[in-house]
Amino acid sequence: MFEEIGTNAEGDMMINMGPQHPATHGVLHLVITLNGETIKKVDPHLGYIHRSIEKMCESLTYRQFIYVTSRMDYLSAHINNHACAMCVEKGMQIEVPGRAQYIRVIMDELTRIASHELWWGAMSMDLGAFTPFFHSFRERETINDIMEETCGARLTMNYMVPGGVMNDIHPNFQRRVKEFIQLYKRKIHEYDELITGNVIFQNRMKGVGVLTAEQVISYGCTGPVARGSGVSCDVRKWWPYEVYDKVEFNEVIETGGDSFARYLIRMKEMDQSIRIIEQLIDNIPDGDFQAKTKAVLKLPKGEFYSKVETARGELGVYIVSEGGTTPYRIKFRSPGFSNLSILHDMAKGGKIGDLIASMGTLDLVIPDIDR
Amino acid sequence: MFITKYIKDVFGALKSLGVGMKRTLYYFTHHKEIITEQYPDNRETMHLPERFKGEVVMPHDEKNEHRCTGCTACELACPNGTIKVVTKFEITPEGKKKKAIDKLVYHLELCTMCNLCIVACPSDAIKMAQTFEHSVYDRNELTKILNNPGSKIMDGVE
Amino acid sequence: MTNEELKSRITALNPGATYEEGGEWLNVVVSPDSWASLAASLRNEKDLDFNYMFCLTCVDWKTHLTMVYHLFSFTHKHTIVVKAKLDTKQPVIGTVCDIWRTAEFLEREVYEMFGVHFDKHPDLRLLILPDGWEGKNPLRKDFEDPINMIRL
Amino acid sequence: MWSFSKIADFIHEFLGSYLNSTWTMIAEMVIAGVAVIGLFALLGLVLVIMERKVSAWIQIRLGPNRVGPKGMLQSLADTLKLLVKEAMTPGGADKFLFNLAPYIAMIVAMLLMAPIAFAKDFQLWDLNIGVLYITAVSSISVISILMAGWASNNKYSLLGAMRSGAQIVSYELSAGLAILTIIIFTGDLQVSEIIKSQADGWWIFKGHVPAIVAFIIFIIAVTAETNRAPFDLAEAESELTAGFHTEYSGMKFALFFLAEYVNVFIVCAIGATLFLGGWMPLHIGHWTGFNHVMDYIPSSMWFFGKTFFLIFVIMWFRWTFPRLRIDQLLNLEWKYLLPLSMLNILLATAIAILGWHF
Repeated sequence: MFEEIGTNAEGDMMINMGPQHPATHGVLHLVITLNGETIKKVDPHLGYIHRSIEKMCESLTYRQFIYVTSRMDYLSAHINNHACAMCVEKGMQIEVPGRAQYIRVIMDELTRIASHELWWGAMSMDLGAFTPFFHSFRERETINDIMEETCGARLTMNYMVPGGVMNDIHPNFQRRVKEFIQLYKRKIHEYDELITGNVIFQNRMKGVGVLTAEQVISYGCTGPVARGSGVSCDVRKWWPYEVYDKVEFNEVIETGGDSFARYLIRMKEMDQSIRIIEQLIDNIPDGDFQAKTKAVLKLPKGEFYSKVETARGELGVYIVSEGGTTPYRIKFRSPGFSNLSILHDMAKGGKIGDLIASMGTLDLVIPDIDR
Repeated sequence: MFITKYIKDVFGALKSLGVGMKRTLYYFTHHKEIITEQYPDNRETMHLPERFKGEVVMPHDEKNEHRCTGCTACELACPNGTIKVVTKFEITPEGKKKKAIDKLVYHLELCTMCNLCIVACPSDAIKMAQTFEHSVYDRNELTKILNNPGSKIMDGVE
Repeated sequence: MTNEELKSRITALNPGATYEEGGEWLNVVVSPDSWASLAASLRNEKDLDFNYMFCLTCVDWKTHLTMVYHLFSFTHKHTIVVKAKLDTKQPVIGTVCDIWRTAEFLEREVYEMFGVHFDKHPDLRLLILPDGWEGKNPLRKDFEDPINMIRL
Repeated sequence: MWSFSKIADFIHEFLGSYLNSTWTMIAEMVIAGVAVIGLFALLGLVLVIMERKVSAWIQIRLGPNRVGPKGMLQSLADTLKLLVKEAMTPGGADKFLFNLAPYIAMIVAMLLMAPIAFAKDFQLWDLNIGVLYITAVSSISVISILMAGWASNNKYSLLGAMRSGAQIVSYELSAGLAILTIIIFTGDLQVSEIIKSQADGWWIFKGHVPAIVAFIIFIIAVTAETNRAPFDLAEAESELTAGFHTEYSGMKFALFFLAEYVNVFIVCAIGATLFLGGWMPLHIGHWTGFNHVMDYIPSSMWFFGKTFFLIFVIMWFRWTFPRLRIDQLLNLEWKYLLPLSMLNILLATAIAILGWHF
C-alpha cells in the first residue's frame, strides 16, 4: 500500500503526518518533505473517510438524500442540509414559507457559532493550549442542547426538508436562544483573555501562512480563508438566500492574509451571527413551517446549482436531473476541499509549528473533504 | 526608540500572559463553574427532550393493539433499508381478507435517526423513543421486531 | 456582462461554441481540444476576467462524458458554465490547473472518479482512492462493487 | 517539635551503637538510597494527581474522582497499569541505547536530589559546591532525551530530541545566570550557607529588583529546561505526536514520565532554596512576635510549601499558555532572557559591592 517513505533523492526527510495524528483532526494524511524543521513540500493523501456520498445520493430520492449530507461537514450539518433543500426547492419551484425561512436562518447561524466554537477550541489545542477546548465546549453544549430540543439530535439533525423544516420550533426555543445569547455575551471576552491577546499566540499566528488575494481566488478558497486575505466572498451577501437580505450584518474582512487574520475573522463572525439571531429571534412570523409538497418529489429535467455559506466557506450543490425521483448526478462543491489544496503554498518554507498553526486556521473537516 | 520599544514589548507580553493566568486562576478557585456531567451516575436526573431521536418504537395500548396498517410508507421513506414490513392476510369477522402486518423488522444498526419514517407514517403507528444506550454484545440483538407478539391493529385505523 | 454580451464575446473567441438553453447561467458547450485555449482567454481577457472557478466536475451520460466548469468573475460579477463532451472510451481534455490552481485537485478527483485524462496536468495521481485503484472509476454509471455498494 | 534532623540523629546513634563507623556509613547510605527511591515514587504519585486536579479545575472539569477518596489513588492505579503493560522495543531501534535512556533520565533526577535541604539539618550531602553541582548535573538530562530520540528509529522522536537539545542547552545559560545572581549576594556555593544567609529575610525580598528579575527568569528557564508547556517542544503533542518518547511504552515510558515530574520538583526545590529561603520560615524585620509564630511551623513544612507553590505556578503555566515555536523559543532565550539576565547580573554585582541589599 504505502511506499517506503524515508528520504527523497535530495536527502530531505519525508515524514508521514497522519492519518492518525493529533493535529490533523481526523484522518488527513500529509506527506511532508522536511529540510531540518523547514517544510519543503506538503502532499495531502485523502480518502481515509471517503464514502462516495455523491454516488450514494444517486440512488436516494430527493427527500432521502438530504440526511447523508449531514455526514459531510458534520460541524455545519444544518447548513449542508439547507443547501440541498434549497437546490431541490429551486428545481421544484417551491415557495418556502416565511416562518421556515426564519427558522432556517436562525439554525444556520447557531450552527455557525457552534462550529466556530469547536474550531476555536481545537485550534488552541493544536497550538498547545488545552484549556480553551473545554471552555469553548461549555458554550457549544448550550447550542447543542437547543438543537436537541428542537431537532431531536445534537450533531446530525436532518431538520431541513424540501419546502421548509421538519418540525415546528420547540416552545422553549426562543427563550433558550436568548439565554444562549446572554451566556455568549458574558463569556466571549474570556476567549480574548485566554488566547487572542496572548503574546505567545500572537507570535505563533502573525505572519504565518500568508496568502495573497490572487492566490486565494485562484485556489477557489472561500469563507474565512478567503476573507482573511481581503476577498469579499460571503455568499450571504453576494447571493442572499432566505432572509439574509432582510437582516443587517457585516461581512467580516481582514486584509492581513495571515493566520491571525483568519483567526480574527472567525471570532468576529460569531459576533455577527449573534447579531443576526438577535434580529430574527423575536420576529419569527406565524404560519406554516413547511410548504405543502407532493409525497414524491420529481425534479424536472435540467441542472440546478445552489450555494450557501457554511462555517467553512461556500458549499455548492450541483444536481443534474433526468426528471426522475432520484438525482442523475450530484456534485458537492465542498469548501474544505478547495481550502485544503492551498495548504502546500501556505506551509512551504515554514516550520512544522507553522504548518500546524496554518492548518488550524483552515478549519479542515476531513469528511467534508473526502465526501 | 529601540530600548523603550524593547521594554514596552516585554511588559506588554508579561501583561497579556498575566491576563490569561488570572482567568485560569479564576476557574481554578471557582469550583461552581465546573460543568462535568457524571454520566452514568446522573441517569435519574438526566433529562432528554421529548423530540430526541433515539430509536424507532411502535407504541401499543393496554389491549396490545397498535396502529400500523402495513402500508410500507416507512419502508419506502427509509434511506438505508432499516425497516422491513412483512405483511400477512387476516380474515376479518365478516369473512373478508385483510392485509395486516406480520412483523415490522427494524434494524437499529442501520438506522441514522433521520426521522423520515415517522414523518411518512400516515397513521402515526411509529414514533421515536428517547433511549440512547443501545450497546449490546451481539449484533443480532440490534435487529428488532417492533410489533409485540400477538398484537393486532387498533379498531378504526385504516 | 449580460448573457447576450457574453455569448457574442465567447463566439468571437471560439467560433465552434454552441449554447444550451435552460439553467440559471449561460451554458457554453465547447469541443475538448479548444477548451484549454478558451480557458486561458476567459481568465486573461480584461473584460471577461473569470478568476474564480467554483465548481469543476464531470457527468457520465453513458454515451459520453461531459466536463462541467462553473466560472465566476469577482470583478465583473458574471457567471458562465462551460461544458465539453468527451468520449467514454478515451476521455482526454486539456488541463486548466495552470489557469485556476484549484483545478489541480479537482482534476485529480475527476481523473480517479471518471477516468478523464487531463493533458499536461503536472501531477495526475490518485487523490482520494487508494493506490492501485486505476482503471475502475467509481462515479461512472457502469461501476459495480458488489461488496461495498448496497442496493436498496 | 517533630523534625527530620532528630530522626536522622536517632538513626545515626542507633546504627553507631551496633556497627563500627564504616559500616554505619554504608548502612546510612543504603537507607538514604532507599529513602530517595521511596521519595521518588511518592513524588511521582503526588505530582501526577496534583497535575491532573489542577488541570481539571482550570478546565472546569472534576478530574479523577473514582479511585479512592476524591480520586486520590488514581495515580496509583495508573502506575499499576503502566507496570503490567508490555514494554515494546521498535524494530530497527538501537536496543541498548533505547533501553538505557529512561534510566539515565532517572539517575540524573536522583543525583540532583543529593544537595537539597528538605528541612533544617536534613540534607543528604551538603557539599561545598552545591549549586555548581546542581547546574552541572542537571545538564546531563539532555543526553537521555537525545539518546531516546535517536535510538527510537522514529523521525518524530528524532525531531523532538533535536529540539530539546537546542532548548535545554540554551536555557541552561539563563538558569545558570539567574542562580549566579543569588551566589553574588551570598558569596557562597554551599546550599546550607545560602539558606543560612536568608535567616533574616528571603533573597527575593532582600535582593531588590535583581532578585525579582532573576526569580522570573529562573522560573521561565527551568520550565523550559524541564520540557514543560509552554516550552514542551520536545514532546509537542500536536506537532510531533509525543516527541522523544513516542516509541516508549509501559514502564520505560513511566520512567520518563516520573523523571519529568521529579525534575519539576527538583527545580522548584532549588528555586525555593535560592530565592524563597528553603526551609527558613518567613521572618519580617523586627516583628519578633510574628517571627516566633512562624518558627513554630516545622521547617519541612516551609520547604515543601514553597516548593509546591512553585510547582503549582509551573502547572498553572502549562494549562494556560499555548506552545511556542522552536525559533521563537530560541529567540526568547537569546534575544530577551540572556541580555536581561546579563544586565541583571551587572546590577546585582553593583548592589552587592555597594552593600545595598539588606
